[in-house]
Amino acid sequence: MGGKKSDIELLKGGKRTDKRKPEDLREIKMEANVVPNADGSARVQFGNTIALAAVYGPRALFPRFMQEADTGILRTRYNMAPFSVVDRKAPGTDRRSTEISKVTRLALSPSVLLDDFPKATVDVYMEVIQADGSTRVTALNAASIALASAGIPMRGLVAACSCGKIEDTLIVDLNGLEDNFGNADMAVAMLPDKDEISLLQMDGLLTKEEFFKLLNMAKEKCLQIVEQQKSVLKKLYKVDKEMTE
Amino acid sequence: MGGKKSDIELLKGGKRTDKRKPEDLREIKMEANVVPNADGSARVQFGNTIALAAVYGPRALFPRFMQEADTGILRTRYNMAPFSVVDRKAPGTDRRSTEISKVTRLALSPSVLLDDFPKATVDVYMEVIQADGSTRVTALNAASIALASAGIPMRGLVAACSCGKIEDTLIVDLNGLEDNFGNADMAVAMLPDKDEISLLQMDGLLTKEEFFKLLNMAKEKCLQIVEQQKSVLKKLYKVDKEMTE
Amino acid sequence: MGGKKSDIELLKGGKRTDKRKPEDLREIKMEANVVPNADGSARVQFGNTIALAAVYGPRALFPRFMQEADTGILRTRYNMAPFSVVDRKAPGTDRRSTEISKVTRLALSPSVLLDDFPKATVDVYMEVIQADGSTRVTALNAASIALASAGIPMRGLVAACSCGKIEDTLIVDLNGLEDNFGNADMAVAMLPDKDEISLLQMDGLLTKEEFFKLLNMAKEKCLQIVEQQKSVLKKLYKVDKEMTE
Amino acid sequence: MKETSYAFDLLQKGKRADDREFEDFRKLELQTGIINTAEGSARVKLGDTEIIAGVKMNVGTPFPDTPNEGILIVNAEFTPLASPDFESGPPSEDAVECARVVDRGIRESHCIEMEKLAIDPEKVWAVFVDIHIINHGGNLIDAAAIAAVAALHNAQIPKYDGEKITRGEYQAKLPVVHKPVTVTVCKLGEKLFVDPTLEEEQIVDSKLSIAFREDDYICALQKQSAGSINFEEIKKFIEVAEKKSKDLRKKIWE
Amino acid sequence: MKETSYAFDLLQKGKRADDREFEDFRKLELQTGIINTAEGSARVKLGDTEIIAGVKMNVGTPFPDTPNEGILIVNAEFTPLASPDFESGPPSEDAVECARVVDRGIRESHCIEMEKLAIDPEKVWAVFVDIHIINHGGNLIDAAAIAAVAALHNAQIPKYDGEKITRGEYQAKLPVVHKPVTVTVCKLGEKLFVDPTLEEEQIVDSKLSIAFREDDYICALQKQSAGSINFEEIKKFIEVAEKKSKDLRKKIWE
Amino acid sequence: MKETSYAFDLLQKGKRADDREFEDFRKLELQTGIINTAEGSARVKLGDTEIIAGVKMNVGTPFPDTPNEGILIVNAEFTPLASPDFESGPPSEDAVECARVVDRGIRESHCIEMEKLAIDPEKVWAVFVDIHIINHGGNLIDAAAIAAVAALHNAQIPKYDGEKITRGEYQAKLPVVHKPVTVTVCKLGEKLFVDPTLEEEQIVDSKLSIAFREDDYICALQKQSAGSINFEEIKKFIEVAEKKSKDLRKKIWE
Repeated sequence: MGGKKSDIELLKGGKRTDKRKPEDLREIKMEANVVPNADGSARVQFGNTIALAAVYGPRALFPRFMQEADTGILRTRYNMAPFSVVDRKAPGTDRRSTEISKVTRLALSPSVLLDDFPKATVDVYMEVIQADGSTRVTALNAASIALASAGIPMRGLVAACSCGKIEDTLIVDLNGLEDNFGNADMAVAMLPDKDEISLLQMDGLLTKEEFFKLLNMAKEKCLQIVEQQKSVLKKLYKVDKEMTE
Repeated sequence: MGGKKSDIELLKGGKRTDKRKPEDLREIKMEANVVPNADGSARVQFGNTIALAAVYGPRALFPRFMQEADTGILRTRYNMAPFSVVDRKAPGTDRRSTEISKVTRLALSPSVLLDDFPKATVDVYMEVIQADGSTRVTALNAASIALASAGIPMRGLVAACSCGKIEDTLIVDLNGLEDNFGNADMAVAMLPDKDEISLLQMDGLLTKEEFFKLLNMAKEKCLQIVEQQKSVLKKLYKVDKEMTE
Repeated sequence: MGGKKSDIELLKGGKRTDKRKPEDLREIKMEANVVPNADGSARVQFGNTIALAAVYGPRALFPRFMQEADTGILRTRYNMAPFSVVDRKAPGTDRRSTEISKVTRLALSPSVLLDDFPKATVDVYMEVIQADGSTRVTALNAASIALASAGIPMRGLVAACSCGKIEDTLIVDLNGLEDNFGNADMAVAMLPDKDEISLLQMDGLLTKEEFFKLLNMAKEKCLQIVEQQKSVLKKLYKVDKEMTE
Repeated sequence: MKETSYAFDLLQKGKRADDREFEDFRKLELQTGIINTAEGSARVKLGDTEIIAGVKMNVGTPFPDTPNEGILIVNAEFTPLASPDFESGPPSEDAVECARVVDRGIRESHCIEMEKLAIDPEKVWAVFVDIHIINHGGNLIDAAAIAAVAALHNAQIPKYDGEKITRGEYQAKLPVVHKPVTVTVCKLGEKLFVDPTLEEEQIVDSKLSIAFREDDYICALQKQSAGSINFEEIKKFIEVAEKKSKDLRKKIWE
Repeated sequence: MKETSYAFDLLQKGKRADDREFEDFRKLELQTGIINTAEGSARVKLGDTEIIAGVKMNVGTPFPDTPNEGILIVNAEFTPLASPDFESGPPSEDAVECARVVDRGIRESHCIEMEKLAIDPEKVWAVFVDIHIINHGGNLIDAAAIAAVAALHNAQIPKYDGEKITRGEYQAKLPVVHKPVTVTVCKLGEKLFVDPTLEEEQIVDSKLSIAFREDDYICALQKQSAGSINFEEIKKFIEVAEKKSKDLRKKIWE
Repeated sequence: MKETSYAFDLLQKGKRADDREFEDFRKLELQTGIINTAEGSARVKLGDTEIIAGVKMNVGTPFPDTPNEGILIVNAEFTPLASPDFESGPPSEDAVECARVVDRGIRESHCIEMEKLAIDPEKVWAVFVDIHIINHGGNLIDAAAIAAVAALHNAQIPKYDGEKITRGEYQAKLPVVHKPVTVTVCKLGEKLFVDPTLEEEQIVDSKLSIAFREDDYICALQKQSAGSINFEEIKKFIEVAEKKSKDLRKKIWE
């Protein structure tokens, strides 16, 4: 996240650096079952940001002292490939990925129903392989499809979107430049079917009015994104059905 | 510990850098029950050196293979806050703190009676939050009060004091300058009630005569320090009694 | 391993930097039972390269989840002393030692019979204390003697030898200069009694013909080396016998 | 477990174990300048929670993407002294999150004038804020944020002659110009409340930390805890946080 | 366990679960230039195995023993996403071995003209090759080597003015002049076969990875797996590997 | 366990399992110059205990608080080869203590003339002493201290032309001027004894390591083991240690 000063003009004649209007999402591509080994998986692309997610589980959790007697637990890992960023990232966990692993776990938690899996774990692994802003929300969108495609019982899908402010203009789906040099950026995840917010992070400077406007913009986009997630899952279901028939 | 050369005059007209005479302790403050979460705790200040200690236990020890079948064990951790020293200390364990964690454990071991707590651990955590020499002995004095206030059965309190040599003068209770630029420094811990030494470390150059003189000076001060520890504990006991009455 | 360019003349009048002919081994010294604490141990020296190996086990393996129910397992650790190389090596595991620990384990595996030791481990520790090329094969030769002297059931001894190419000449038993500045180096381990290859690593550039020639040269030397290993073990057996008589 | 908790039952009935109102903070004690080895420091006691923050300054190299600005590094140590649930070892997920949320409140509010910390094209001041938990009695993030910002306001820049720092002597106040305050609002059932105790914290449905600047700008937000927040409820969270941040700011700086 | 495996029974009968011939590779898909944040990249799919390799370049200091050459660093991440057997944390023994075997194939074949990567006496280009496993379907080393070499062939040197790199702009192709290909040959009983699936890999007696250059030089060898290889059999391993490396090279570069 | 030990029973009766007197060291063998890759080295065998110490030298930057002095770094590796109780991984508490006690004996005795290791205002020699345990047969600290000091006395400064070190060629002896010797005195019941075997070490009540310089100065002290020492007994510990340090010094250097 950002807020650095720069000579970069983020808005030119009402258009963003990638020619979008403020309220436009980038092109979104979604695909399920991209990691054959996993119980469920997905690949989601927002413009030039690409994230993969794979779900393993429910499976027995070791060592035993980490098990919960009356429910399964959810674990998440968010990671960026060294080549996914312009300045190579050293492999391994850093403070940013530690925090994102936590907040994405909390963002997915309200959606999964793990009471039927005592002592088990459901593991969600997210890998960003190309980053151009909005990586955590892209990863979350992939994770949610992966969980559903793994057949994990869910209260609803999680859809996520970033939003923010550049030169006093409110925008959605920040690209890398906007993330680095904008005045505020915010990550929102929802269970659109329940009207619940499960992730909310912001940094930058926003008035309350701007904040609520942004939140509404993000909500609108999440409603759009969840439809695309559902259509991917429906197609998958159809394929499965065809294969079993 | 020290022995570096310097232009600093450690003694001027028989007075030390902080105006003390060679045989003077700095002002000592002691307070018990400063960490509400702990089973026992204390804060001890020797001049500008401040250490906290907290005791948790006896409590079950995991993983199991670390348990002793016929006795409880004592564990200690000595740590310095990053801001406790003039040049910021990187967080985390270093070789010095590893060694001090060990010698302070050995210094407290003769005082605690853990036979009645098989498979359990008593954990002593020491944090130096402001350092001006003599940090390990200050931490030990706090740890001993913390153990007693936690109700751990003890053969006696442990009192500790540093001593050393500056420009051929023998002194007690070294401050940071004396620690860094003196000719010898020594850390002594005792069970004054038993006339037993439980910690003894020295580095620098001392004749045997100087060593024995210093040891006697340290003993005398430990006898003084233990009285102050006891009075803190007595007050505590009185407070407890009043509260239950 | 190497292949760096240099002004160093590795061959002068058909003689190598240490006056050997291409097909000559350096002086080899072998000694068993050099680490009294171990169940078996050995010290092997090829010229200026010195390696120690110690075997502990079969012994119970913890934590339990690492145990194999129907067989014992073999573990290996290859390490270099900080002072064993001309430019001090920082203590601790690096990528090179991680890889060599693995390939030496695979090299010894075909020789040991651990089916009679379910849930147990046999641990082989190799320490290079002076390095002048060919350290992994020297360590392997020591490890094999150590395993035999520990009484571990074996299908045969493992003998190992390096070979390579300098200025188009094929050589055996590379020293440090040849390792660093030669055109190819190869490590070979065999069970000479079974005509089996258990370690084979090469880097550099070799034609197929050169490769097979080198492999034959290495084999011939391994047959020689294994005799020396056997004679060390025989002596040991004799000593043991004498001691019990 | 949640259902049988005393705190849970009370909160459901509209009460708190310590008789506070839902929008009351516990007693706040703040002392600054308490660590003489630090360039700035503060101790915060908030009920049973006690935190010390220390500021240290070194001369360092600027980051390539901010060549004319100082460097801010916020670190939190959840020492095992402070709670039976804290462990020795590398910073836990919670400690990392705490440090990063406090960091963002400071950074995004432009609390420190970072450009004034440039020394020459190759050197800038690096400001280390170390948060040391002494006792964990709940609501660590709010207390840590107060301690950190107060320590910064207390901090001075050491004397530096272009070659070396003279510790213990100072050349100027650290240029700190804003007063961000973070308030974490908790929800249990229909109830919103602030400044949770350790026991309350374990039973909340959801938590949202919001940092406000003195000019009413929101400068950081972080949802914590596993529960979700209904879309419509957010407004109430923000309102409560804004009001309480003003109260706290008054207490701290007036 | 081995004895009851389906793949084992089949291989003993001279068949493979996916009906391939013993010397057939699975379907190979190769795409290059797929990561726009990297200076070079490639994705390899080999049956169910999927690997992405990315090349990044930085300016660094030469190693003292090679003052006039660039630096090559090969790293492999066996991310837990790719297999239930991979774990988070520092690189496993297998990941380290994979990276080092791929490294040697590149380095020893003189694939990159390292002398051309010297900038001035104190600066050289450092070439990072990062291998990221997406799905582990067996035969990682062969697939990783293809991905790494293809990514290098795809790579460009960023624009550099002696002081800073302009990312996204390039001054030249990375000087890559050779085409090493690694083939891992497996043995089970008397049978030799290539490109093992995950299931086959778990039952092989022995494995030998051999890297060939386009001029038939062997540039790296690595025996893997715990079983030994009879002295006389090596010849067959080499022949199969050489033949298959030529086939693969054709597929990749023609 | 202690009460049923054979060594315990013997010591109580005034005997030792290997028939030594209480103030006898086991057979000491010392060889120097045994590692040709090191600038100095020594092997010590003390009964079953075997230790190798190696000295390596590099050019480094002086510490800010000692700008005109070389740097001394002492490190000990308790390799798992040497004992079934040693484990792989980062240095254990005991290894750290051993290194630090040996370090203090060398540093505080002013054994090395550190000022002579300054090269120019920005460069000094860094002296690395690495202690490698080959077999742990008890009394590691005394044996390690002998090995370390002997390796230093054996060490030479490599040739250095202001830019690079020529390994294998030397410009001078390392300036080592003192001969500190460390003796660890053990107590069991009323008995004091020295040079404990591994078995004896496990049953002692207390241990005190004392380093003496050849001019009878005490230069380091370290109480080890969990038991305490009666105030009045210290005198005896010191006397025994002084006497034995003289004996050892004679054996080593005469």
